[in-house]
Order: sequence, then structure tokens, then C-alpha cells
Amino acid sequence: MNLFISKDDLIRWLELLLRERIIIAPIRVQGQTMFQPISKVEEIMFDFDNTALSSKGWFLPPTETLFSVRRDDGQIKLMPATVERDAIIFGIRPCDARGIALMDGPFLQVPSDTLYQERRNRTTIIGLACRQAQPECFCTSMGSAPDDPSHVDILLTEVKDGYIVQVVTEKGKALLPKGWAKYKRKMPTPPQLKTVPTKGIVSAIREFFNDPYWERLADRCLHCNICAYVCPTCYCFDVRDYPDKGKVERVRSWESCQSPGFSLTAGGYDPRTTKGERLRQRFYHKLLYFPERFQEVACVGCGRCGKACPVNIDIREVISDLHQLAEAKSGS
Amino acid sequence: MSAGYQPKVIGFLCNWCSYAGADMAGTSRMCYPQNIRIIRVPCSGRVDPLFVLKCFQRGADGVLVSGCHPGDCHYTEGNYHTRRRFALLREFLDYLGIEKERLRVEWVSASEGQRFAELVADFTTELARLGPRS
Amino acid sequence: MARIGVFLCHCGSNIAGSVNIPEVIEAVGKLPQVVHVEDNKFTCSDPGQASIQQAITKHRLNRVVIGACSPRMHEITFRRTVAGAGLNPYLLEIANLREHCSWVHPSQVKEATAKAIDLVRKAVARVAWQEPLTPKHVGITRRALVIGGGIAGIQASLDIADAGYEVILVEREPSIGGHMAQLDKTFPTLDCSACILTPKMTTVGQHPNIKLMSYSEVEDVSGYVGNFRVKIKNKSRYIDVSKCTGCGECAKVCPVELNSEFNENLGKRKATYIPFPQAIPNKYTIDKRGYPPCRVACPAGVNAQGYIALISQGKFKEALAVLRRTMPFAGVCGRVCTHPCEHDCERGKVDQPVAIRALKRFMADYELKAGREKATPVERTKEEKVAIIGSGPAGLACAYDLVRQGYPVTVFESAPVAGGLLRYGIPEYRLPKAVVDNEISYIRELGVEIKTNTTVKNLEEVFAQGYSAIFLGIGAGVSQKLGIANEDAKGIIYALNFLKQVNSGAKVDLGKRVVVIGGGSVAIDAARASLRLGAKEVHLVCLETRDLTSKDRMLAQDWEIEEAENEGLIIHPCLGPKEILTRDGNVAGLRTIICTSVRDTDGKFAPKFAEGPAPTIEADTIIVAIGQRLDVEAFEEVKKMPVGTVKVDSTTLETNIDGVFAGGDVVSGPADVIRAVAAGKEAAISIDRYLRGVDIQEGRPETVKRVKEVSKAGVTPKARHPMPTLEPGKRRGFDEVELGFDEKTAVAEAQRCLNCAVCSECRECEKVCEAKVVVHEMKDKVSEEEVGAIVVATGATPLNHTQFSIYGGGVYPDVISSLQLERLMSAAGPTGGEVVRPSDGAHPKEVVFISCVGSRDERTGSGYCSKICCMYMAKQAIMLKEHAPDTHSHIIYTDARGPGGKIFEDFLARAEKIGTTYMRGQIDNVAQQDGRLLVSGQDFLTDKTFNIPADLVVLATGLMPNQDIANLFQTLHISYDNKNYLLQAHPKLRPVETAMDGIFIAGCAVAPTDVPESVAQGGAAAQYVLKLFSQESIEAEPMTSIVDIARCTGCLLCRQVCPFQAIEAQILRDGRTVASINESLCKGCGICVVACRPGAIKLRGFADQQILAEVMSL
Amino acid sequence: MDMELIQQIRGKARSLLEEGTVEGVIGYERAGDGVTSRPLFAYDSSAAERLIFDDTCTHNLVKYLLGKRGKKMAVMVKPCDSRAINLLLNERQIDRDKVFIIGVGCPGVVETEWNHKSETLQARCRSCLLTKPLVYDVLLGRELARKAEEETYSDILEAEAESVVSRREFWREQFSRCIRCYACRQVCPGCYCPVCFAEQLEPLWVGIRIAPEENTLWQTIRTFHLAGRCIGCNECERVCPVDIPLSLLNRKLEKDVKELFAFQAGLDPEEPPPFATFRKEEMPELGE
Repeated sequence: MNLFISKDDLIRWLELLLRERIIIAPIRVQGQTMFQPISKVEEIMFDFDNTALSSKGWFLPPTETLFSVRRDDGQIKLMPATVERDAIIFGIRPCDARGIALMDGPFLQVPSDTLYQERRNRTTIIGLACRQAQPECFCTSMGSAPDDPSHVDILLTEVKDGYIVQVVTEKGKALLPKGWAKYKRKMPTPPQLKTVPTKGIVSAIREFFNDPYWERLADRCLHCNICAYVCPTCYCFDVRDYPDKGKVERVRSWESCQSPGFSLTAGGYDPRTTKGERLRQRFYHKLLYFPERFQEVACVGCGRCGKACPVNIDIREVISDLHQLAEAKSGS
Repeated sequence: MSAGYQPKVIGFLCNWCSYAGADMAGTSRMCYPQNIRIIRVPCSGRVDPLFVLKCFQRGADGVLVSGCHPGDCHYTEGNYHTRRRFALLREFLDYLGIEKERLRVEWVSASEGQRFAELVADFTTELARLGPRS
Repeated sequence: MARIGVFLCHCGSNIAGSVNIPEVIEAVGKLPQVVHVEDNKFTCSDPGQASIQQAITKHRLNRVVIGACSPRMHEITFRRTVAGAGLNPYLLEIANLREHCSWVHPSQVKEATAKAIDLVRKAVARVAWQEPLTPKHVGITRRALVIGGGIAGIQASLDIADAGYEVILVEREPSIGGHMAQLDKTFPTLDCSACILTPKMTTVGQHPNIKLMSYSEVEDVSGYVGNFRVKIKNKSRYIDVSKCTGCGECAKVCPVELNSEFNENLGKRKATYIPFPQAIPNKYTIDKRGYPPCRVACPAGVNAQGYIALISQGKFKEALAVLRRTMPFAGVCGRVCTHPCEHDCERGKVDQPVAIRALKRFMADYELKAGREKATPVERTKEEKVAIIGSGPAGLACAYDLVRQGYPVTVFESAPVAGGLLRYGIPEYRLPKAVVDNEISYIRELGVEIKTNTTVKNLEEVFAQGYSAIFLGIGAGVSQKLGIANEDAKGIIYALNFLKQVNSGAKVDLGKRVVVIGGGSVAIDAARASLRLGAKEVHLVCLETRDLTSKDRMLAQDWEIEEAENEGLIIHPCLGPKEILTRDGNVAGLRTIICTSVRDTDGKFAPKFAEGPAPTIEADTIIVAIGQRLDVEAFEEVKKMPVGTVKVDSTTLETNIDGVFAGGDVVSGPADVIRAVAAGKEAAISIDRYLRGVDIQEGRPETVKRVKEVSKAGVTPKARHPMPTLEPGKRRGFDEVELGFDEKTAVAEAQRCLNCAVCSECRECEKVCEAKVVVHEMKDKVSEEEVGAIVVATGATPLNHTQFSIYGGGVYPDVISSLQLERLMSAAGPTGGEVVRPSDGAHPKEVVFISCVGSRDERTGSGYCSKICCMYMAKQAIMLKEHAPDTHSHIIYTDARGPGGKIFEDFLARAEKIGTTYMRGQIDNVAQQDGRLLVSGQDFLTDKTFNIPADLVVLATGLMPNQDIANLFQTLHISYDNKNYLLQAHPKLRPVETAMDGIFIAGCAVAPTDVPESVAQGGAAAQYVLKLFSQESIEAEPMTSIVDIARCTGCLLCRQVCPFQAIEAQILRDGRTVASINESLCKGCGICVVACRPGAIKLRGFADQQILAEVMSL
Repeated sequence: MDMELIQQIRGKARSLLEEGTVEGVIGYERAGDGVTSRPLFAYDSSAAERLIFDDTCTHNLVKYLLGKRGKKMAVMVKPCDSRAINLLLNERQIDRDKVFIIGVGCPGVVETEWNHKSETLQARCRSCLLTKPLVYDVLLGRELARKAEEETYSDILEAEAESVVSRREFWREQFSRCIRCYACRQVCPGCYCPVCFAEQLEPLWVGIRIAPEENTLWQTIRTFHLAGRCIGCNECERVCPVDIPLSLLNRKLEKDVKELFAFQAGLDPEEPPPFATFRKEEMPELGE
């Protein structure tokens, strides 16, 4: 069901929605575009290249309290965290939306992560189709597209005098006011993207677990967490208890497989001590382990990691390197 | 600043001079504001700037680092290091938005009970003037 | 899981009075891990401690918190309690509820209670992180160090030594005895002080267990109880103490006399001395205070004080020998030296400097007059031949030093006669040729070969003749040209040529009107020579100003400018030569230009000229004296500076050619004689080192220690003796202008010398010492000793009475200190026990004592009572009466007490009974009237003013520790107050202990004490030392740092900050370098912990977690 | 691009590798975007042919020596980077004998981001007075007489002139953006603790909360640990994915250390750093 909405109407509609819900949208903060809860609709950026950080932080916040425990007069009380309000993510790009869908795999499988699930249930996703491709984009190679409506509740596509509104789910439909005109015009053509040869990558990568390639690549890797934190599909976290004067909070924060202490176990053993092993983990997880369990490559082709990496480690280059290694191997 | 505002002060006192000086204030029954909580350290050179940062993070309104007068350190040189470390930290804290007046470095000898009592009173007054940290 | 028990002490009402204990119990009971809380009336009492031990067992406690007094009070007690119940003593934490809470917040129960809860919570949080620690046991060095040889130190030393242990007694004065040795009698028994002290001193001197280190100071102390390492500086006495017989022959010949410190400046002693006849050790000490300012100022380092001291004794020949130890030119420098020594002479700060140059000349004149004995040639002990090129002052000085070291030396001189500038540059009327000849002959007689009429062309040739080293001292022999128009006119003469001709007796054609251009000594010499050659008018034109205080002043010396003007020279200052006017190729005059500035702000020559009317001076002869330079062509192989002088290393005077050295004007450009001599001497050092093949740079330039302060107390101004001169009217020939001192004048002038360095190094003592124990080159010796305990008994000194000018102290000679009175009363004192007035030696009849001088008054001295003054004033009043029954004493007191039992009070009563007038009051003024003193003030009891005429006023000055003693206390790490009195570990219960284990204190260093108290404390300190020595071993503090090598990065910043050198680098098997801490050296300060960013260092007992737990609990 | 210089670099790298002087050469190569550059570890002469040098070579490669301890490595060092060498020598983290320093003359580096190169010289280059590396084994390229102005810290002085409240607000906002990715630490040649204080559990200095309060503590301690050690390569600020102006922190301390202790990091490998030493007579007013 395609509808049309003028820019003015869109704003009025969002204003209406903001009265009852939190709206998370791209806004400008200190020169950067970031997904954050808005206080006024005017803050929303409708025209932006993709955000530096993906919108995953709404569902898996950088830091959240899972529950707290308090000792009161000898009694021990446990207070789980809850989601207070309904929310809308507005302006999400199709690639990021697909990232959320991929995160659903690990978080919603039984037993599900209740906090994640609750947020997911209470959030409606309004996507914004890409009218332009950025140099780093390669979503089409990863099973998505600039106008892919698959993983949003509503998808907006900008046209000359307003937006085409594709209502994808019932949840999306529930947000709509009545009396909008149906859209009959032709949908605009999506931008063309460079392609990355992803075909066969899952089976190709399996062969190179012990290849020196990883140590060589890791030579220049700084092992910061940028790639993981900008990635829409990286979902690793750390959990820590905070005791403070008779109260304990259990806190979850983002963490990354690139951190030196990430895989350190309680007894002091670390299965991944070298830089190469750590860097390999990132690509093996995305290109092998995740697909083995959830049938999809854990990359949406947003290109953020390659763009943000201070030393230019780029998943596209890794994929093509692996193909070359495979060719060389089969050739020899 | 409300009249009832009671600044929270944490004092790191070296065992040999300043802690003894604070004891001397007690032995001589000199009254001073109750706001200060004293942590004993062997030498002011043991006071890690990180402790002070933790104090401020934990909501302290003021921190006192106190050792022997320069030249009198029980460990000869500890307070010279203290002086360097905290001279720099004070400037840095001020730059980050914590008034440097909130971090005091004071030399108090074992015989200076009076001086200790006076400086706690003075520090507390100054902190009250600055008001609570937001 | 920690099971913490909390024990709260009421301390009677000390804590419970301000802290609501039940409220604290309730709050603390809710804290995590706390399983037991109880309170006690007195936790430190036996039942209180027993209760803790029972609770530990009953509640299976594994951590204990005690809320009580300061941990500095009872931590050790409670550790023992906890250990008694089988728990590790370090699993205890004390919350300071008394000193830090109840006592400082009385009557604020609410706040104090809340604070007490916080303090206990903090302790609970910390104790959970406490770890069991085990003290190590270390051995004890059973040797004691006693610092201070006063009566307290003597007693402590004897007690320890008698118990069979070794003692090192360090005393900074030449003798032990302290102030007690200065006393005549002691109160209240009136024992003769010397009689009761001397046997003890002798015992110390002879005790097999006592190593007496007098004239020594403790420089550094490291280590810890039972194991101290002490560095002791044995100050040089310049006498070999082991051999000195104390005969005193040295003192008899010593020319230097100064006030005796032992006699409180009332008597005299020599520079070599024994402070008092009963001194222990009975050995002489030569008092050297560094170099005198005259010697420091002299470029050649001539010891002026040395020869002046001997002149003052009439030992003229010996005096000249002192000078000749340094250089040979008494007659030359006694005439032409620019004498920087006089400029720095300390006497100048009193009235005028000593006439050092004139005295130097006197010695030479005296010898010349008496007829000089031929010098004995120096034995040649060295093979290597040295060539000196140029026989000016630099070359000859160099030759002189080298020949005396046994080198064969040859001087090459191109002129027919030796002497260089001395002969050809300086006119006869200033420096007679006979004087130069005499001194050159002396050098020749020593064995220096001088080859005149021998021009050296190149250095290669000299080396080829078998010389191993060359000194180049060829001077700057070419006059600078003016560079203006008509300089080639007839009648232009260059000053150097002019003087050379004059000095060699050649006939010089001089006109009637002479203009000399230049403002230096050469210009003045040229001008004065012109006057003597019969010129009608002599004018001098120079760029500089005549104002001798200006930066642009003339370079010639003050006196020669004045003399020249006296002789008729007309000076035209601030003018530069512009053009030479000629008539028929002959000089007709000089056109000048105005010079506005000569030197820039850096002192560099940069003349500035101004347009404007400037005079033209008529002349038929112009003498150009604007400077000299080296002949550029000379010795091409030697590297030169752009200005044409030879380039040398500024310290060693080495040139670019190996084995060739240069100095004097050839290096510096035109300078004076003494600087040339200095250069020659410096080169001699280099040549000797060069030839011996040792490091030429090492220890150069020599750093000399100038005397710090020169006392001018008691110096009566006395004008300098002027140099007699030839009257200006008689000065037409080349007769010498200055006439020199006669013997009487010389001796009187020499006696003006203040003997700044005390010992003048005349070395007369060396000559008379039969045991040959005088060693003037002796150096301070630093020795290291290991001891297990230290007693500090450094004493105190009465305040200097001269600082109390309000009472006439330092103003009137008859206002003396009580210690001075002791010396006057002592049979061994300066007056043989006769009490006389210092001013006129009369017997004083009315004596006024003023008490509390500098005591009990923060403004004038100290805020405390000096305790002993009441008693010694009574004693002195009694003794005065005994010396002369007609003496009447008045004691003006603030309060008068005899604290020390009935016998003390009886003593005061006795003083009053014999007729001493006691008056409670305050002194307003002490004035001099009709040759007596008038003491006026206020009587507090009658409220009336009084005026007492007195013959003698005695100030009872209070005691104060030595002000420079703080350095020692810092080295020992013991605490002291703002008056430098030592702090006791506890003022009541631990009076002779300090906060530093193993260091004990006694006597006046702690507080003013009288003799019996000092003896008691010395004995008490000894008892603590013996108690320590009776233990088998000592428990060492287990709170030391350790390194977690996994976290250590090996940056070793910790090593750099450790004050105890306890951290070393350790190389692991995998090749990594990490820090490693030597636990026995670590003192647990924790400086390294903070320096360690990775957190690899932990201080046991003060770990990050423990302190952080405290922070987090607040 | 100065091809002559690049040929010299490649030639030197080749000979070092072929002669076995070093195991590897750390240099720069063109990045995947074809515009910027990235670090290259060349272990054989064919890889050495990829070495480049131009005004996009911003990375401070000295950091990588810390990961290659014990191995003989050559490293390309710009004048500014050489201060990091001195720092690590002072702190005994590298063995001078094991490091071959290829010093390169540097015309200054420009602001870049992925796929984009600007013409603007980086701020640190505008105040860089070094014309050649302070330490090197071979110097390639020219020693440059550049028009640099001495650091005036004008931005710091401006911030200091603000009220303490506005500074507090400013930094609260900045630190609230921090995502604790630790890129600033990972890129810093002065950060090499085996376990960073931020990751220590005992004692727990900073928690894992990515929240303003803990972020502030993290950044405060991080910068303070670099006091007197930061050599001003400003890589931390460059790599920050949320653009926190970290140079305002580092340079504040640099300025204060200069003023209080007359010290600048990395200029002399022998000079004791400010926290290793003291002068008895300094700062007499503090504490009295």
C-alpha cells in the first residue's frame, strides 16, 4: 500500500506522534549526525548521508542497567529494568533496518533477551529510502537495497514534493492517520552501487583459519573498538555488577572482540591472545559463524567500518583478498 | 547556596606530619568543622591523583592533600613529588570544570594542630562559598 | 567472605561524651560483612582487650575494626591484642573517633555521631581488603652513634660504653664539653664546673669503647633502626691529630690573632688553637675559612693575606717568601699592579682597603735595600725541555713555575735585554729598571736560561732543538693605526715605539706641543713621558669620559690620571680624532669629532659620534696610543682570532698545535701585568700536565672557596696609610714618583688586615713544628659508619646578646651576656678570674642583671621560658659577692623561680640574703651616662619608675637551638618545631624517644635543661639504646612495596622516584626488564606506587584497593 | 608526490630487507580508497615497492614498534613522530639497537578522511618547528625550512578565559558523546600498559558504563597519565569516531608542564620526565 505525504503533513504527523511516543531520529550534534531522542520535530535531519553510528543503540544501548538489587532491613529486593514508553525510530536507512533484523537472531532466539524484546515490541521503525549512494555503500551485495522495505514498518521515499509512504507491517499501519491519498505515481529508481563479490565467501573463508593473512592484516590493526561500535550488526557486550553502599546494579555495556581482554576467562586463559586471532574473529564471526547459526552474513553493507577505521581495514577488501587466496589455492 | 549546605571534604593526610598534626588538633581540643573525613596514608607521595579524581567522581566537594613541609618529609622527598603531581592536577581539574580551589595541597607538621584546625575551617568556608558541585 | 567485628570505645566520656554510641552501633550493625558490634568503656584496658579476643573466637571474626583513639596511639597495642587471639595483627583497622572526631567536635553530638558512623564505615570498607602480613626480623648492629659532645652526649656515651658497647661520639667543635665547659660554677651546689666535667671528658677520651670524632659533622643517615649507615665528615684540622703533642709551638709563631669563641670574644686566640686548656682531644686545630677575598680577586691567586700577616709581625723576609711561592714579581707588581685585590678587600667595608700593593712593594724594597742573597738553583728533576718565547711577565711567570717543578726552561727573547713590556713598555718613573733587573736575575738564578737577541721564526725549529713544549708569550707589540687622513705626516709617533725608545735610553725628537690620542695606561705613560722629555704642553684626546664612574670611563687607572693631571697634562675627553692637519708634510694639529658613547650596553666597544662643533687642537707631535695588537705575520701556523690574537682553549691555554700554549697579551690583547702573570702560571700547569701525560682539563678552572662571612665586630676604623710620592714640582726627570713605605708604616698598615680567612697560610707553623704534624693541604674526610642506634644531643646556645640593642647589647661594651660573665669569673678565663669591665678594666660595683632577654617574648626571641636563667643569675650574684664583697647586684626579673626542689628555692633565698636586690619589672632603656650605664624601667610591684646607675649590665639571654641544625634533623628524619627544638615521640610518656625507631634525644636539643636534667636525659637515652641492643633482633615493618611483574612495563620510573634506592632493574628469563624492590631498603612511602601508571606496584598495607575502598565508602 | 623521495625510501627498505638488517619495514602505502594512505608492514622487497610518502601520511608509525618488541624493525619516522621514539627510549620501551629509523623530511600533513583529502594542513603541522627528525639512522628527503609559527595555545588560553562553569558544561557535552571505543588509547604511542587502568578490576578505577560520568573519568585519567609524555602527534583526536577535541586536553597539559616544569616530552631521551624528578625550590607558594 503506497501513500503520499507532503513534507508539511509529514511534520505535522510526526508532531502528533511525538505527543505519545519517544521519537528517535537523526539529529545534528556537534557537527555529527546521530540517532537520538528528539524533543522537537524541527531537530530532525531529513537530508543526511548515513549517520556515523548506526541506530542499533536504541535496541542495544551502549550502556544499560539490567536490574538492581538492594538490601533493605534484611530483605533482598531485585528490581528489573523495564521499558517505559512506546517509541518510533524515524529515518532509519534500509541497511540499518536490516541490521536490526540480523540482531533479532541472537537476541530473540529462546530464551530471548527480555529487555531487547520489549524495546523491539514497543518500537515502530519508519525507514527512509536512500536517494543517493555513498562511496562506502555496498548494501546490494549484502542482500539489501537502497529502497529495501523488508525490515521496516513504514518506508518513506523522498520525491519532488513530499514522500511516498510504503506501509509494510500492521504495526506501521497502526500509526497512520486516516484519509491519506493513495500514491499512484511511479517509484523513483534507486541509485546504483558498486558490487562486492560475496558469492561463496562463507565456504571460502573456512579454508583460511590458519593462514598468515590474519597476522599480516592485524599488523596495522590498532585493536580499537571503532568497527564494532559503528557496525549495525555487532552486538557483543560486557556485563558488570556495580556494588555501592548496599545496592548492586548489573550493567551491560558494549564490548568488542578487538579488546585485549575480551576473551580472557576467569582462570586466566585467553583463547585469542594474538592480534591476528582477534582480528580473524571479527571476520569469521560475520562471514562464517553467524551465517552458520542464522543463515545470513552478519554484514549489511553500510560501509561504516571501512570508512571509520583509522588504518583502513575494510571488509570489502578482506572479502576480495579471501577470494584471491582461494583462487591462488585452487590454482596451485 | 543554601545556609544548610554542608560540603563533603575528604582529606588525605600523611602519617608522620599531617595526620599527627590533626591528632594534635584533637589532643589540644581545637574545634573545627565536622565536614572532613580523613584517610591516612604513609606519605603524601602515596596519594595517587586517581584517588582525588575518584573522590570528585563520588561527589566530594573538596579534597585536601596534606603532607610534611618541603624538606621535612619523613621519606625525604615524597612531598616534592606530591607538589608536582598536584600542582598540575589542580590546573587540569580547573580546566575540566572543577574549581582548583576544591583541591587543596597543604603542608602541616606534627606540631601544627592549630594550623590544621584553621585550614579545615578555612577550606570548609571556601567550599561553602563555592556551593555544591553541579 | 569477611567476618568483621566492630569494637567501639567510649574512652570514658572522651568519645561517648560527643558521639552517640548506641546510634553508631545500630548503623554499623547494618553494614555488609559486619557480624558483630560491641562497645567498651575503655577498649585499651585489660577487660576491653580481653573482650575483643573473646569476640574473635566466639564470632569467628577474621577482620577487626576498633573505633577508638588515634591509631598513632594504640595501633600497636591493638595489633598485639588481635594477634593474641590468633588473628594476623594486620587484619585490624582503627577508626580515629577521638582525636579526629569527639575531641574536635564537642557539643555537636548529631554531627559527631554521623561522622563517627562514616569513619567506622570507612574502616569497615578498608579492613575487608586488608591482607595478613608477616614482619621480617632483622639483625642489630650493636654500636651507637651519639651526636653532640655536651654533658648530655658525654653521659649517654659513657653509659653505653660502660655497658660494653661501642660508641661513636661526634662533636662538631674541636673539643667536647659543650657549654658546661664554659661555666665557672654550677648551681645550686656551686661545684666548679670544670672540676666535675673534666674527669668525664677525660674518661671519654680514654675509653676503649668510645671512638671520639671531634671537629666532625654527621652528613647523611640512611637505613633504619638497628641498621643505620652514617656518613660523618671529619673536618680537616690541618694537623695530624694522631701525632700532635699539643706543645703549642705553632700557636706561638702564628701571626693571626682573633677573638676566642670559648671565651665569648673576651679573649684572643691564634688561628691555630686549642679552645681551652682542658680540651679533649688536646690537639691543635688550624682554623681555615676558605680563601681570603684578596686571594680570590687576584688573577694570579697571590696569597696577600699570607704575606701581610707576616709583615704585621715584622717578618719581612718570610713575607716575601710567601709571595714567591706564587710569583716572582714583588717589586714589579708592587709598583704597577692594577690590584683587583684591594677592590675586594673586606677592610674597605669598614673604612678603606688595606694598601696591599704598597705592602708588596715594601717587601721587595726591603730585600733590595738589605741586599738580596743569591737564590739557590732548583734541582732539575725532569727531562723534558720547555721553551718560552718572549720574556715579558707571562713568559717569565711561566718559566718561574716550571723551573721550580724541576723542568729545564729556556726563554727566547728577540730584544737585547729581557723583560718585554716590563722593560720597554713602562717608563722608568713608574718602574725603575733596577727593580726589573733584580727580579729577572732572581729567576735566572733559579736556573732559567734566558737567550736574548734570539728571534724565533717558527715553532717547528724550536721543537727540532729538542724542546717538548712551547709557551708563546710574545705580547702584542704593534700599535694600532688611526685610519684617518694624513696619518703618514711627519710628527706622528706610535706610543709603543715611543716608549720603547724612551725606555731604552734612545734620544727621542719631541716637539713643543704634544697631543696624545687614547685613554688607556699607555696613553697616560706616553703623556707623562712627554712631559718629562720637556714638551711645553701635553694634551690628551680620548673618546672616553673623564667621569670615572661612567661605563664610558677612561681605561687608565684613577691614580695615574690624577698624577698626570697634577703634572700638567690637559685632558680633552669625549672627542675622537677626525683628521690630522698638516703643514708642509708636518703635523700641525688634530681636528676632532664629538663622541657621544663609547661602549654599548653589553660593554662592547662601539663608539657613536655626533656632528657639531668640535675643537681643533694645535700640535707639532701626535702620539697615537689607541691600542696594540699582535704582529699578524708572526707564527702563521698558530690559529688566530679575527681580531688577530692567538686562539686558545680558555681554560688550558692550548693552541691548535699540540704542545704549544699561549698566554698574556698575545691571547687577551693589551691587558695588565698581573693578568699576564696569571696566564703564564696557568700555562705552566697545562705544560706540566701535558708533559706528564695526565688529563689537562680535569678540575680546571679551579674552584676556590671564598670565605663566606668576615666578622667586623670590634674593628675600630683606622685610615689607610697613603703612599708617599715625589712632589709634582720635582718630577721633571725620570725619577720614580712613588717612594714606598718605611718599616713602621708597613707594619702599621699590615695590622689593618682583617685576616679574612683566619689562617693566612703563611706556613710559619710548619717550620716550628718538631713533630711535623702540620698538613696545610689536608682535605675533609668523609667516613661511613654502621650503627644500630643514635642519640641526638645537639644542645642549644644562648641567644647572641648583641642583638638586644634595646638593652644596650652590642652598643655598650659593658653590657655583657651571662656567659661572658661566666668567663670573666672563671679562673681559667681571659682575666684569670678577675671580674672587670670590658671597657676600662675597672672592677664593677653595681651590677644589673636583666632576666628573660629573648625568652618569653615571641617578638624578640622565643615565646618560652629558658628555665635556667633564674638560677644562674642567683648563682652569679652570689659569686660576684664572693669575688668582691663590695659588689652589689640588682636582678630585674619577670618571674623568679627555682624549679628543682627546695634546694633550688633555698638558693634563690640565699642570693637575696647576701644583699642582692630583686626587682620585678621591665626595662625601658639602658643608656650611657658619665662613663657608667643607667638602667631605667618600671617596677611592677611598686608601680614606680627606677633609674639604676650600673657599672656592668648582664643580659640573661635565653636558649635557642642552633639555627643550622635543621639540616641534620632532616637527614635523620626526626621532627622538630619551628624553633628547631626536637619533638618527642610523646611529650609525657616517651620524652627521650622520637617518631623514628632507634633515634633518641637528650638535653637542650629537646628543651632548655640544666646540668642534672641533661645528665638524666643522656642516661635515659642510653638506657633506650641498651634496651634495643639487648634484643636479639628487630621486627621490620612489613608494609613495603612489591611489583607485579605481569603488569610492569619496565619503564623504571619507580626507580627514579625512590628516595631509598630500593628499586632495581631485573631481567626476566624471557628477556623483559622489570622493576624489583629490595624489601629491606623499602621504607613503605608509596611514592613509586603512584609513579607506576600500569598499577604494577602495590604497597602492602596501603594498597590501592584499601584506600579506594575508603574513598568509595564516603 | 615526490617520486624521487619515494624511490629513495623503497630503495632503502629494499636494501635493509635484502641485507637482513631488519625483519620488516613499517611504512606507508596507498589506502584502498586510492586517496589516503595507511600503514604498511613490508617484510620482503616486493612489498617494499608499495611504500609511499606524501602529505596524507598522518599515522605515527612509532606506535607499532611496541607490538614488535624484540624484533629488528625499520620504521619511517616524520620529524614529529621522532619525539615518540625519544619518549619510548626514555621509558625503556624500545631498544635503540633493534630499531632502524628511516627519518623522512616532511612538508606537513593535511586533513584527510576516508576517500577524501583536503588542502588544509593539520593544525599541529602549522606549529611544528621541527625541520627534521630528532633521531634517525638515515634521513631521506630534504630537511625543510618550513614556515611554522610557534605554538601559542590560543585555543587553550581562550578556554581558560571562560568561566569554570562553561568549561564544565563544554566537557560534559563532549564526554557524553564518547563511546569508549578506546581508539584514542590504542593509537597512542604513550599508551602501552599491559592492563590499562580502565580495564583493571582490582582496583576498579573506571567502570564499563558508557555514560558521561565514567567517560569523564576515563578521559581525565587517560590524559593525566600522558601529562609530560604526550608528544603531540594528535593521532588520538584524528581517530576519534565522535570528534571529541582531545588535543584541547593534551595540549592543556603540555602547556602547563612547559610552564610549571619547563619540560616538553620527546625532545631528549635522557632528560628525566617531570614526574620522575623535582626541584626543591620550585613552587614555594603551594601548600604554605
